[in-house]
Amino acid sequence: MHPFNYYAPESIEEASKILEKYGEKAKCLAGGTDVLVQTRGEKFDLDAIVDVKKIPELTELKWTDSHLVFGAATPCYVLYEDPKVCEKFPGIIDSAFLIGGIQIQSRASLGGNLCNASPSADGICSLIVHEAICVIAGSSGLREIPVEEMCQGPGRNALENGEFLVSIKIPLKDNKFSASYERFIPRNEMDIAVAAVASSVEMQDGKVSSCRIALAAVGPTPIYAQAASELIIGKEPTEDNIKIVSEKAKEIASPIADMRGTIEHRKDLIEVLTRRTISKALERVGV
Amino acid sequence: MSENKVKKVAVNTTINGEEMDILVDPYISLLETLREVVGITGTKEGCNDGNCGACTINLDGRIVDSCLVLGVEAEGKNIETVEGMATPDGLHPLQQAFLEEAALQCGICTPGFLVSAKALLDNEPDPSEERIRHWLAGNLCRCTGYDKIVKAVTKASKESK
Amino acid sequence: MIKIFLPYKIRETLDVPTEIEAQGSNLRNLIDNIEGMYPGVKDHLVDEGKLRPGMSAVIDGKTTRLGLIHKLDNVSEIHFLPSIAGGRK
Amino acid sequence: MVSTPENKNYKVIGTRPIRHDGYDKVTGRAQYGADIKLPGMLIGAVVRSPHAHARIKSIDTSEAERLDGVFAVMTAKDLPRLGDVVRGNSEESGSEKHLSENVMAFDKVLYKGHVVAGVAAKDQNTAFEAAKKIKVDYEILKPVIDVDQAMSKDAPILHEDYTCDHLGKEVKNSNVAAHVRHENGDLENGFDKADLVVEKEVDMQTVHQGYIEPHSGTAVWDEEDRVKVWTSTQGSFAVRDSVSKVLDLDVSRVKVTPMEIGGGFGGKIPIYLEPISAVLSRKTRRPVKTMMSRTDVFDATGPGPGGKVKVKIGIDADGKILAAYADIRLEAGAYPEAFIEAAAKCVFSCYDVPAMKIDAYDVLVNKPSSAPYRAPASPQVAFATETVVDEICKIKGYDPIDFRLLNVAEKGTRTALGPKYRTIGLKECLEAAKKSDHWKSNLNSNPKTGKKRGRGIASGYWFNIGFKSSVNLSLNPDGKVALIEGSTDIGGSRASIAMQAAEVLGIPAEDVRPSVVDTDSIGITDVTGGSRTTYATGYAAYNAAHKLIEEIIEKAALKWDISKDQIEYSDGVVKSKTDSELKMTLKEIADDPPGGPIVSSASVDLEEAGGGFAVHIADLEIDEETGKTDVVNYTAIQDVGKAIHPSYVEGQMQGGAAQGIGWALNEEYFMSDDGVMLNSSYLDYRMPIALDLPMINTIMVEVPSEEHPYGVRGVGEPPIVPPVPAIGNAINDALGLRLLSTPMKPSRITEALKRKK
Repeated sequence: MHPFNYYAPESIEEASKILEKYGEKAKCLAGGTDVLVQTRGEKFDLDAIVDVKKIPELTELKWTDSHLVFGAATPCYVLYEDPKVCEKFPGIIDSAFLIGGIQIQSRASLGGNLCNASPSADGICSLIVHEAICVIAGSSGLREIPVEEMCQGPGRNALENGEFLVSIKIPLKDNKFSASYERFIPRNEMDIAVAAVASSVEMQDGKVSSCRIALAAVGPTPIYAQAASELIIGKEPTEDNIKIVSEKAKEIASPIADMRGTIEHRKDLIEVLTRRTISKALERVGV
Repeated sequence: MSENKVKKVAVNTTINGEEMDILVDPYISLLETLREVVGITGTKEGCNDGNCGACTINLDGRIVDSCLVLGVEAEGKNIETVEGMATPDGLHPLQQAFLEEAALQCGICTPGFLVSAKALLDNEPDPSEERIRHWLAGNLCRCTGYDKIVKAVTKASKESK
Repeated sequence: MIKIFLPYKIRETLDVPTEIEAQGSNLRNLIDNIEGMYPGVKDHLVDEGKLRPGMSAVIDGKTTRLGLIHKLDNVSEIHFLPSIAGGRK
Repeated sequence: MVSTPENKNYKVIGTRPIRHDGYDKVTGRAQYGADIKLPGMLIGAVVRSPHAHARIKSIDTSEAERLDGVFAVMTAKDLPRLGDVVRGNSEESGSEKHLSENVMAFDKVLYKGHVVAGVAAKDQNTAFEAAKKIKVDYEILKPVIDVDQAMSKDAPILHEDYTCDHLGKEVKNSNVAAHVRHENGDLENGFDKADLVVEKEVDMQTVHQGYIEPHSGTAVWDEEDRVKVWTSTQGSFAVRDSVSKVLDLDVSRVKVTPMEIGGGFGGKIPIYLEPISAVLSRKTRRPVKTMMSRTDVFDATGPGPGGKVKVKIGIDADGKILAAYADIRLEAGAYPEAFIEAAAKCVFSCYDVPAMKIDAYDVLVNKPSSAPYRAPASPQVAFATETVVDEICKIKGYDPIDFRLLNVAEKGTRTALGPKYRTIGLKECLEAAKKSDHWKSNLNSNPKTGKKRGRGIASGYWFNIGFKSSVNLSLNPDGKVALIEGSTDIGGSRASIAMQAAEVLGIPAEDVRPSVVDTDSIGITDVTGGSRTTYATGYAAYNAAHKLIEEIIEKAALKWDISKDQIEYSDGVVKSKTDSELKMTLKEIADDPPGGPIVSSASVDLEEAGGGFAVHIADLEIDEETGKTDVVNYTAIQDVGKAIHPSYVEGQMQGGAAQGIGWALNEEYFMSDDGVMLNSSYLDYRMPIALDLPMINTIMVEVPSEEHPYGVRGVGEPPIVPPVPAIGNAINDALGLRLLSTPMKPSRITEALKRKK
C-alpha cells in the first residue's frame, strides 16, 4: 500500500482545502469500510486520507420542518437505533440494518455507501426512492443534487475535485408514504446483493399517488426505474397492477453475468423483488 | 518511497483501561497497531477486509472490525480487546461458557466472537437464538458450525442474569 | 495357502491372474515365493529391501506397518495395493 | 448415545472436562502462527504470478534491492534444484522437485499466485512495496482449468518433463498424471442381470478448506547452518521433512516449533512460506516472518479437488446391488496427486457390491496444487454414489434407509479395493437414523411461507489412518503428570490425548498436563490429519501411561523392599496386595522416588482405525422464486468408535456438516477463462455464517474399533462426506430436480425449475 498521511479536519472549509490540495491523491474517510479495503487493494495510490468524522455536520442527525437531515458519515446504527427514523422511514432502515454485519454498521454510513457508488450498494436504492438530496461541499460553497444523479458509473460519483458529501436530506412525507428495500443474497447476511430493489409508495384515496422504484446490481449504477414506477401511479395497488410494474422493472434491468450471479437470474430476481418490496411498502402504509 | 513524506503520528488512547501514548504510521490499521505497536496479539487477522470478524474489538462501546479502522483513529478513544475481558478475579462469564460448552475448536475466531458477544450481552441480557445468530453474522467460524457458540452465548446470558 | 491379490496394473503388465495362492513365513519370504511363480512381480513390490514407496500390503484387512518383516501366521488373504497418501501430498 | 455391550465404566473417558489449552485461547494469550515476534525480526513478502500458466523469461530484482528498508531479495535460484525422487511410503508421495517448485517457481508458473520471488524488509508495508518493484517477464501460455480441458486432445501440457503412469504404462506429454483401475468380480455379468441400472455424472467445483488463520512461516538460519522454523502447521515433523528437502539439509538441522493453529482441515499439511523465510534469513542472519493475505490463501494454497465423477449401479429385482462402476476424474492442481486412490477406496464404501470396476484419473490443471481437505476425495465420489442410490430409491419407491440397510457394508464385506472390512458401524448408524426424532418427524412440506420443503439422506465414509506417534510422560513431585506430545492440537486433541493417559492412571483429566512441543523435543509424530490424532497419539499416551505405572510399581518395590508382583496400582494409588499399611498416593511416590524421577515414553506405528461412517439427514426450505435454499433441520449420525471427549466429537460432526453444507450450496472457485479465481475473498467465497445454519443435531453411535484399547475411531473426516449428496437429495425431494453440479446455488435451482416447466 502506498503510504499516506492522515488528516482529521474539524470544519467543512478545512476539509475542502486539504481535498483540493491533494486532488485525486486524497480520499475521504468515513467508516473506512470501503476506502481502506480499496486502498489496500491498490485500487488507488493515496497521499492523504481525510477523516471527515470530526466535522460536526458530517455526523449530526436532525429534523427540519421539511426534511430529515443526516451527516454523510453518520454510521448505520445511529439511524436504526433512532426510533423516529425507524417509524418514519422503515425503508431507509431496511438498508442501514443489512449493510455488512454489526461491526460494519458501527462504522459504515449511507453517505459513504453513496460516494463509493457501487452498482450493488445497499443504501443507494433506498435513498433514491425517498427522493433524497445530496448536500455537497466544495471550495465555492455548498450545492445540492438529487441522489439519483450522484452515481456516474461503477465506483464513479458526481463529486468534482475538492468536493465531498456533507449530508443527505430526506423529504418528509405525510403518513401515507412508505418504502421497502430487499436484496437477494445466497447467504443470510454478510453478502453483496445479487440483485436488489427499493420501492416507495404514496397513497391517496385508495390509489397510488406516487411511486418510485430503484434497482441495484443490474446496471453500472443503481437505477431509478422511473418508467416502471409510473405504470402504477393513479392506479389501485392490485396484484395485477403490481405485476405490470415488476415486469417493467425486469425489462429495465440490464445486468452482467459475474461470480455473483447470472443475467437471467438477476433479471428474474428484479421482478420478484419489485413485487415483494411494493407489497411490503403498501403493507407499511397500511394497505 | 515517494515524494509524499509520511511521518509517524503520536496517538493517545486507552486500551483495556490503560491509557497510553503510541507512535503509529498513519496508514496502518488499528489491528496492526494493536498487534505490532502495542504488542497485544489476541486480536487476530483473518481477512483484512472486514469479512471475518476475527479482528473484532470494542471501540467506544461499539464493536468494529479493527482491520477497517486506522490506528490513528484510536486517538482519544476507549478500546477493549479480548485481553481486557477477564479480570484478576476470573474469566468473563462468556469466556467460561465458551470453555464449558466447547465453543471453540482451533480458537482463532474465538477472540472476535467473545468481543462481539460481550457487546450483545452488555445491552441485551436475554437475546433469542435468532438474535444471537444475527449479531454474530459478522464473525466467521470454520470449525464449529456455530452450534456450540450460540449455545455458549445463550448459557452466558442466562448465567449473568 | 494364502490368497494373494495384486494391483490391477501389475496383473495387466505381467499377466498375473486376479487371485493367486502362495506361502511364506513372512512378507519378504512370501514375495520371494510369488517371484518364483511370476517373475517380475518382486520388482513392483520391493525396492531397496523395503516395500516399494507407494505400495502397501493389507493382511486380512489390516495394512501392515511392519512391512517385509511382518510374520504371516494364520493369514488367509493379502492385498497389495497402491498406498493412499494419508492426507499428504 | 447408543451404548455398546463392551462399554466399560470409564472414569475419565466420555466426560467433558475443560480442555487444557482453553484458558489461553479464550483470553487471547495463545500464540498462533502470525503472533510470533523475535528480536530483530524482518518481514517477508513474496511476488506472485498474475498468470495461471506462463514461462518465466527473466526476473529483475534490482529496483527492489535498492529500496530503503529492504534487506534481502530471493528467487528460485537461491534454492537447490532437486531431482524427481518419489519419497516415503504412505505418509507422503509426490516428488521433491514438485515440492520445491510449488514453494517457488523455477521455470514455469502453473497457477495464478504461484510464488516467483521473495523479499525481506524492515516492516510489512516496505516488504509489500519492494515486492511490487520486482519485475518478472513472462511468456504467457494457455491454461487448462478443469478436467475436461486438461484431458482434451491438444490441451496445453503443464509438465512437459513428467512421466505419467497410465495403468502401468509410462506416458509423456499428458495432463493425466495417473490412471489407476480397481476391478473386483464380473462387472458385465452384474449389469446384464440387473433389473435396473442408474447412471449419473456429477461435477464438483474446486473448494477451499477456508481456515480463518492465513498461512505464515517464520525462520532463523544460523551460522551453524541450522534452521529454526516457527509455523502454524498440522504436522511439525512433516514441515521438518519438507523444509529439509527443499533446502537440501539433514533433518536434524531443521527444528520446527509448532505454533497454535487457526484451522487446517488438511490445508496446513503442505509447506509454502517456511523455506522462503529461511532463505531470506540465511541472507540477512535475522529472523524473517512471512505471512499470507486471505487472497493469497485462496489463490495459492490447498484447494480440495474439483472434478467429475460418473457412477453406475445395477440392482436386481429385490433391490440388491449387483454391480457398480465408477469413473473418477479429479483435479490435482498444478502438481500430481488428487487423492484418487482414496476416492477409489471411498466410492462404494457404504455398500456390499459383488462386482465392481473403478477407473480413476489424477488430472493436472492450472490451479493451486490441491491439498487434503477433510476426507480428501470422499465427498466428491459420495455425491455421485449417493445421488445414484437416491435415484434408485425414487424410481423403485424404496425407503432410502431400508435400501441402504439391505445393501449395507459390514464386518466381512469385501471393499472396493479388495480387503474385507473389520468391525465397522454403518449398519448401526443407519438404524440410529431410522429411529431418530428427525427421521420420524413430519417434514411439514407446506410451511406458511409458501416455500417448498424437502428431506434428503446420505451416508459417507472415511478410513482413518494410523501411523506414527510418540508420547513422553513424567510424574511431577505433586503427583500430577506432564504429557509431552508432537500432535498439533487443532480442536481439542490435547484434552482427548491427556484423557486417555488419565483413564489409565485413574486420575482426573486436569491432573495430566499436555504440552505440544518442537521436533527436537519428542519422537516423530505424524500429522494431525487423516483423523488419526486421538486414535494414534492417544494410543501412544495409553501405552506411555501403562509404562508409567510399571515404573511406579518398580519404585514402590524398591522403597518397600518387596517384590513387584506383590504390588498393584489403581486410581492414583500404589499399594501392596497383602499389606494394607503399604500404600502411597502418586504425590507420595513422586516425592524423591528411589533411583530417579518417574518417567516413561512410548511410540506407536499403527494401522488404520477401521473406518468411520456417517449418515446425515437434511431438511431444506426452498424459495422457488429466487432459488434460495435454507437448511431448516439437520442431523448428523456417526459411528465414533468411542467418544473420548463427547463435546469435541460433536463439534467435529457439526463442523464437518457445516463445511459440507457450504460446499453443497455456495462455495466454489469461480474461475475466469484465463485461470484467475475471481471470488478470492471471504465476501464472495460465501462460507456459511451463523445465520445460515440451524442447530446441528448429533447422534453419536459407538461401535468400538478393534484396533484401539478404548475403541477410538477417527471422527474428524466422515462428517464432511454426506452433506453434499444429502442436500442434493433434499432438493430433489422438494422440487423433483436432480442438480448434479456443485454449488447447488440459487441460479442453478431457478434455471433447473425453468427447464422442468
